[in-house]
Amino acid sequence: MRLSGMDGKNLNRTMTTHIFNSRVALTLAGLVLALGILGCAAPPPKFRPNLVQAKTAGAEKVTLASTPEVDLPTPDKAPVAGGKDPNAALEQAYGMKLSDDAGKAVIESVVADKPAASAGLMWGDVITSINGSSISDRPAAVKALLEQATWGKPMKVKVDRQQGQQIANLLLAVFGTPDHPERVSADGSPDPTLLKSFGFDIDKLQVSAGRVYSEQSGRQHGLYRLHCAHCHGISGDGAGPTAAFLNPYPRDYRQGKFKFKSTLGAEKPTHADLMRILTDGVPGTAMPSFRILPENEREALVEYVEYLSVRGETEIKLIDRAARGETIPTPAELAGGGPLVPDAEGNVTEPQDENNIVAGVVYTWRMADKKIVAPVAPSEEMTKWLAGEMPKNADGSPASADSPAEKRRLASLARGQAMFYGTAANCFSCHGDSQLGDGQTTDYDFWFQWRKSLDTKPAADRDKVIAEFEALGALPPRNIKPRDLRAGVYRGGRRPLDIYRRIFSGINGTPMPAISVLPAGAAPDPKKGVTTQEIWDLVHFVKSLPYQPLSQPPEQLEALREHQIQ
Amino acid sequence: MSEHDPHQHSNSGHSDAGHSDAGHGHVKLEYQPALPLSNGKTIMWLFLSTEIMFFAGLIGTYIVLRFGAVAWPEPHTVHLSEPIGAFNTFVLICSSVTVVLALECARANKAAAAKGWMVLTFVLGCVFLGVKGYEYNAKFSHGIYPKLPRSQIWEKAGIRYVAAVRDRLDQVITEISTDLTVAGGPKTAEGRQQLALDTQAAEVQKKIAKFQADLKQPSDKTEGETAAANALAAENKKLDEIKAQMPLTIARDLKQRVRKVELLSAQQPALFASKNPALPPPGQATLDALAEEIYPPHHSEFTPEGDPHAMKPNPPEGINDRYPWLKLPIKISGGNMWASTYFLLTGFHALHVIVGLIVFAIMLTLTLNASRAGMIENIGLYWHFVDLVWIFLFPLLYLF
Amino acid sequence: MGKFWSFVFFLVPVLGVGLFVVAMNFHSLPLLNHWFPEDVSASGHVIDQLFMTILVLTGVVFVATEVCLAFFLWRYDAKANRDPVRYMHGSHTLEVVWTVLPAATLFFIAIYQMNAWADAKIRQPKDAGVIVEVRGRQFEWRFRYPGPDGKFNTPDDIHWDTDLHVPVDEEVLVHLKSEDVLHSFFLPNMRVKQDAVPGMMIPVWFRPTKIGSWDLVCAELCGWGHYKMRGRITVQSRADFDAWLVEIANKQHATQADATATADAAKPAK
Amino acid sequence: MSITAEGFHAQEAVHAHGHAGLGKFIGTYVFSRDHKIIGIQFLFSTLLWFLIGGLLALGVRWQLAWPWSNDMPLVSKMFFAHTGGQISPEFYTMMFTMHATVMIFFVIIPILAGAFGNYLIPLMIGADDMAFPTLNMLSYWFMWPSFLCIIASFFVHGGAAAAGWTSYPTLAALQEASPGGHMGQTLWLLGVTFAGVASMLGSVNYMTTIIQMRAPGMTMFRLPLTIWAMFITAVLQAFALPVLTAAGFMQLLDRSVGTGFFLPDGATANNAPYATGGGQPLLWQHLFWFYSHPAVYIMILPAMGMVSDIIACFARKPIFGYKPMVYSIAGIAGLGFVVWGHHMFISGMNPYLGMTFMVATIMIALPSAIKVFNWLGTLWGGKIQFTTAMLFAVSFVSMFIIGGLSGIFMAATPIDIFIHDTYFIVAHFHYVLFAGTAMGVFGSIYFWFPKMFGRTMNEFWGKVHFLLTFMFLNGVFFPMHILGVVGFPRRLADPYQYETFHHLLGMNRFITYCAIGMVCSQSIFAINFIYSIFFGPVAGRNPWHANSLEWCCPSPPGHGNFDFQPIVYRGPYEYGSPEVQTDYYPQHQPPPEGAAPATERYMDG
Repeated sequence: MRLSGMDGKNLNRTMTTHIFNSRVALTLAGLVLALGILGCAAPPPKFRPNLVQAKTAGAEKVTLASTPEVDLPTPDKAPVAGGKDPNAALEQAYGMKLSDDAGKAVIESVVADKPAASAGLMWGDVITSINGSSISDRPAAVKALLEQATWGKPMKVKVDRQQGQQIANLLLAVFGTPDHPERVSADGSPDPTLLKSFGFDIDKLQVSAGRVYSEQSGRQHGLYRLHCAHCHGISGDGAGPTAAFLNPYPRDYRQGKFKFKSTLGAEKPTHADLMRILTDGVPGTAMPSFRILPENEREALVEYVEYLSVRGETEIKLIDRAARGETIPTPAELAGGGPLVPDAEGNVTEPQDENNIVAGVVYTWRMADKKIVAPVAPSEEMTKWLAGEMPKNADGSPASADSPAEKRRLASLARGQAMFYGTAANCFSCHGDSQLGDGQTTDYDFWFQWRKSLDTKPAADRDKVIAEFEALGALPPRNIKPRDLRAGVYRGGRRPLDIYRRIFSGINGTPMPAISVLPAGAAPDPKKGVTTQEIWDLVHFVKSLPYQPLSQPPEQLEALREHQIQ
Repeated sequence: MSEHDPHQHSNSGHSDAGHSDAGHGHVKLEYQPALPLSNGKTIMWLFLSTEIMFFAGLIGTYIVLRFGAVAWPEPHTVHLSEPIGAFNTFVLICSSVTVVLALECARANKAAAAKGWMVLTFVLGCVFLGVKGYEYNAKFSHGIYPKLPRSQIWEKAGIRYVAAVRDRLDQVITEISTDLTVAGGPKTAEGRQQLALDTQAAEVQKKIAKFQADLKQPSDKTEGETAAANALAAENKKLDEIKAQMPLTIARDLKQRVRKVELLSAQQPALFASKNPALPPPGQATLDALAEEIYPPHHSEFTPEGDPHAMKPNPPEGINDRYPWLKLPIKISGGNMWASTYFLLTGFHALHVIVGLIVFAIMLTLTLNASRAGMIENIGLYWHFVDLVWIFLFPLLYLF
Repeated sequence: MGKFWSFVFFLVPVLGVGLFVVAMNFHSLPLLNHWFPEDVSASGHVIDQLFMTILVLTGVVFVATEVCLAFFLWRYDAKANRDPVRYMHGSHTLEVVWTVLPAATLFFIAIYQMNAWADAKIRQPKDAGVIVEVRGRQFEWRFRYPGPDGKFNTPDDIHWDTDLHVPVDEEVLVHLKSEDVLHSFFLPNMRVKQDAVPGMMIPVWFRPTKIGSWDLVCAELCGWGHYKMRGRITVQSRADFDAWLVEIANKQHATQADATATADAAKPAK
Repeated sequence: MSITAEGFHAQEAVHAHGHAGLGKFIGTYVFSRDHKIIGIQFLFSTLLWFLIGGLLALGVRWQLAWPWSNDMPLVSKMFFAHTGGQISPEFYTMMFTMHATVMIFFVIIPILAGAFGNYLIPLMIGADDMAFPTLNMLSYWFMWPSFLCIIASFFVHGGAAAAGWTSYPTLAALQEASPGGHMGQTLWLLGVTFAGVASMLGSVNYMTTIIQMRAPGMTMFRLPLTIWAMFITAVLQAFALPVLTAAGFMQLLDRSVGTGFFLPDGATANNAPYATGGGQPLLWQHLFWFYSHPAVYIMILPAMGMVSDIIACFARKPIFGYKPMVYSIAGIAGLGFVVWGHHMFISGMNPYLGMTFMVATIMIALPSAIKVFNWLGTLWGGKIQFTTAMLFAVSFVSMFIIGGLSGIFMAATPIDIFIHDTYFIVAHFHYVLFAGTAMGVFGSIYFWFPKMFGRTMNEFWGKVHFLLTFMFLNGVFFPMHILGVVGFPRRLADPYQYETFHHLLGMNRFITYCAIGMVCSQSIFAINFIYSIFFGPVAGRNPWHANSLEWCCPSPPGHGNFDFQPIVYRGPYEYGSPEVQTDYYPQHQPPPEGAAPATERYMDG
């Protein structure tokens, strides 16, 4: 220890040095930590607002009322009805009833065409003031309405109408939450009977919903969160955390519009259609094939997607009504109209009351099986062409262009092409006269129709509206690009049947229209429409495009590269 | 031990460069250097060796990509001129010589002469950059540069290439027509040019109408008639000249022609006849042939059957040469990779030249006597390195 | 404390070897199936055997060096060791021995494996029973069989995804491609793995020997949905395979709706 | 040579600076050009990043133990409330990408070369500072843009880089291909480039210093192995890193300008065709691994050197085979340049190249083996003192054996077909980098702490820290070998969806428990470290009775390091020499009067 003798003397100085050293280091440390904390304290990523607050993914933006004030007309003289319950008198005088909900004066019901209804009061409104004096509970309201009223003169009634909350409560009363897809009874216990009466399989919904875990037996729960929620969002709004990065955006089930299905036009898809999408995926999108999931899990997921779609569509309809100032149904009305379990022939009764929104939506789903597009059978030869079988000579060599069989094939292609450019089908105006999908590039999907209406506005206004929509949870709008028919990727499936259906009934929610088909027996008129048999020629033409030499350059490059690798 | 006296432990001159900040009064330490170099020169050599690896990475990339490519353009296809490149090489070599002369003068303590040589080096460096800039401009004006989201350069004339040409033409037409309808006159040079030409053409046409009217009227003098006829002919010629300058017209023509090609490309005579009865039947016309008619290729195409590296050069002419402002997509086999590597290599080399010039500029503010010889030597080493890199780049990019 | 620390370091080889022995004996609990997945290919056993060879070689070195280390710590603990320090700077002989011996072993290991590598990646089989194009894309596997004409990129190609079907006991030749980013075609049970690179076609081959269905894994990071890119390989008898091929070809070329379809579409959609 | 206490003016100078206003303060301590302060700045920065990297790793482990659970601590509530607390898969991808990036570029490389390289090189070779102090300062401050880029990347649109630390194109080179592939990936590239510039500035400076500024008598073969390792590391950095920088620039251009170096023709990204290319995705891998394989040695060689010094010191015995140790370091570095292809056996590279790379790779095990045998030789016949530093150093050897041997599996091409990109490789490189380097670094901190801060760390809690870390790290990383043998792939957010790997959940939970334990036990270190800076027992100049030059300076050394001119008479490992009474024999201590002239003792071997 010869060297350490001096350390004591220098200790104070060295300590100063290293304390400063460490102070410097600690300052740096603090800086990094501060940045880190700043990062942690930064506001979390935008919450997607509850659909109840604003409908953004649809075609418009709506605002819901919160505290309107109305002029309530009074009858000329006091009501005669009496008794212990003042509701009889209220009903007679105003056509409404009050309930005592948590001490507040809540309107329990309104009768159509009576003063309350014509003044715009609605079920669920909480009366907060009458003629300027504030109302705290039901007796106060009754007193003001029946005892202090000046008969014949209208009175100013202010109500607290949290429509957003009302709608949320309504949904809860029918659908539960997406995590717990069953109605919660008054006593808090789950009550699956209502959803069952609409034909939902509660068991399937339950394995799909909620958090991810496996039972001891290996049964997987939370299937939807495991496989779907990253893109399609917890409530099926098509805006999961990953959605913004996908091209195209994932489907928003709440709109009830599905693209690739077997049914006509705007009809709902069948259960089998959704199964097919889930099993095969959607080529050319981020939707992968879930073929290797067990069939029961896929079934459960499809059932759950139907549930989310019905729930979402109901929500949108309720919001529409509220925004238009119409009466929101009561829970009982909303849940009415059932049961909608198909009978032996697959028929369900159509609900008549327009307040039975859920039943109305479910009905469209249950009827989808009746609206399937079944194409006319193509000729035997056409079937072969569509399957890629070329006309052959007897010895198996490809038939020459002037052989009758090949001539017929070429003629079919020519007919298809003529339709492609023709006025009835008018395919080329979008898909481009070179079939590269570049005929138009400025149109929008249905859920960005709000964006389309901004096209004519000055850029600054446009940006402001877009920002508003995005703040409400809408994804940044994108143009919809027509399919590049030479790429050989078919989102709705590559079966001739699929392409036929796309042409025949269009693609729901997109600018792709249904072809105009001539009525049976009508005289051929290429300007007015095509016959169903001719659609097959068009299918034949579309299916042949990826294999034309013109479509091939990338493949040739690839061939060269392969050559190099070897 | 008197560590206050820095002269007692003479610093042996080896660590001076890095220790200009010494002077806290601590012990001046003695060292046992392994190399007979100053620290500054040692670190410069080490730095240059890392630079060698940097350029080795870049040049290696070039070699790998070039010889792995299916096709590679000829130099003049991409407007590369060997004489200009050679001239630049010469300029850079000269600047290496002048920097050595500056060092010699500084060592001999001839500060003025050293500065003279240094100025010359600086000027030569600037000339090199100027020529480089001229060359870059030539590329840009022909549409050769990397571009997001999609390159301007197409590898092959195919239906997608023609679609891109058409898209660009549509875009030009939209741009110009919007521009012409904007209140307050055209905003772009093309728009103004178009408007000026339109005005001129209108005036000329007025004159023509007047002359034609003159010609129709009975006249006394045959001389006058001849003069009017001559004037009409002159004005007609002028009008033709103006029309020849009208880019919009050309763009529209092109568009129509491209559309014809599109229809032909459908390879369906039946449709062709139904939609365009006025046009002759397509016969053997292929898309490529028509695309070439619209836009003569800069070289012959490779074919899957043939040797991809064997290419016959064609004269580099086309619509983009005549009307560069149209900025049409161009078609060069291997052109994308060529542009990527060319701008990468020459760009990083030019960055090094710029750094060298900055250092030279700083040196020019100093008196370049013997005490600065070390500095001049170090920057000279760097400059030789930059020169050496160019000596590799020139043949790689221009000659092979 | 020296004894304690030597014991701690002695535990390393004991527990290490122990874990491997327990895992290797894959019929036993608690590490049931914590070893190579079942080998169902003709050449997978080569890789397994190579692995075992190297495991034994390295295991011996591992145990020897770790035990030496623990022993030295125990023996030469300053508190217990009364012997003087061996003041020495090394031994030329020892250095030569422990350079040459490992060098020879390592070189042997390297040469020993060349053949297996060549079989796996270089000697492409000439008698492939089925050729299938496998394309990776974000985030699924897409397959293409050449169809009746035996050529790719014709209208009769048979497209399929996710579940690769191949016949048993025949060489399967995969043309591996990628549409967008890097993927990796990993069949744990066939001991096959190959990256799929965009812009390249890479041949991969294997010969399944057992009928059944196994995982097809993407083993190269391909983006956020990498974990989603699951596939299966289904090995069938030749007859089943052919029947399956016909079945999906028919499905793919379907022009008629399924039996459930009832609506008459011939009437205009009004 | 006399040693005087008075007149060590450096101390006074520094002391004075401390009171001369903020400007002076910043000049002296923040933008300091003193290698020691820069070293300590590096140390603190890297330890902080170590914490961040560790937390990211815990996030990854949490997902693997409880996939898609709703209650990942902190993260669930803060970022994923709108998905019911379930993290998104791209977040998982970002976590492992950033874990690797932070650990490699901001922890291991800067703590070895930046912190210990800076602190030890001038002290151990007898210099008053680096050859270029300003350059040295810049090399630290160039880390800051890099730090900021990486921090910022978490908060930009799309989040941080999510293409793995290898940043393979086309995933990384295409903006559309991954969520983090927007701004985050660009920031990542910028960050790595800045870190590269910092390393390059450091490495040429280290080389110049070591070549030119050794004390009289300090021949190359009298350098401590730490310095040899730092020197070779600097060489590796100087020659390998520029290639990565070049490649990084190219990827940056691909992303932002539209070049196509790594983008092939005719592919798509996110269902849209992307800019036409003609480039080669594999080229990036070649360029990347040309740097990143040597980088593996950059990440272990300095630790090897430091561990050698610690082992010799606490075995009280000369290092066994000094020259073979030096040659093997050089051998590892030399071979390190020609083995990068073993990362690419199944990448689609020409399979014949695979054979060549396999031979080179397998041969690189040889110098590593020589080092292990020499460490064992050093322990043999010594008088081993079980200090905390020694325990960490010995555990380095013990763990490096595992990491080295498992490397042979990967080097064997046919086996690599199966275990490539599985947890076997994860186990392998964590054994080398965590169980190896990080343990070596902990040992070095315990060993050189007295020199850095003038006080010693608490030995008891140091040993508790060691024991817990050692147990838990083996609990974390050893079972990963078994996972790898099953084929369990890396980088999967949810591997259990595969039938083959479904049953591995239990073992992964075990690993995660151990990982949590491991991270928690580091708090013992953190408390010990910070407490000891202020309140640890005061250490003398040479608390460990070690030989090399740094131990003859005051603790901590003042500006200028040496209060006398050191002259070196012998190598650094003369422990137990019969020439002197003590069991150590410092390098600068003149031989006793009449002793035989110093002979070169390291020629054998």
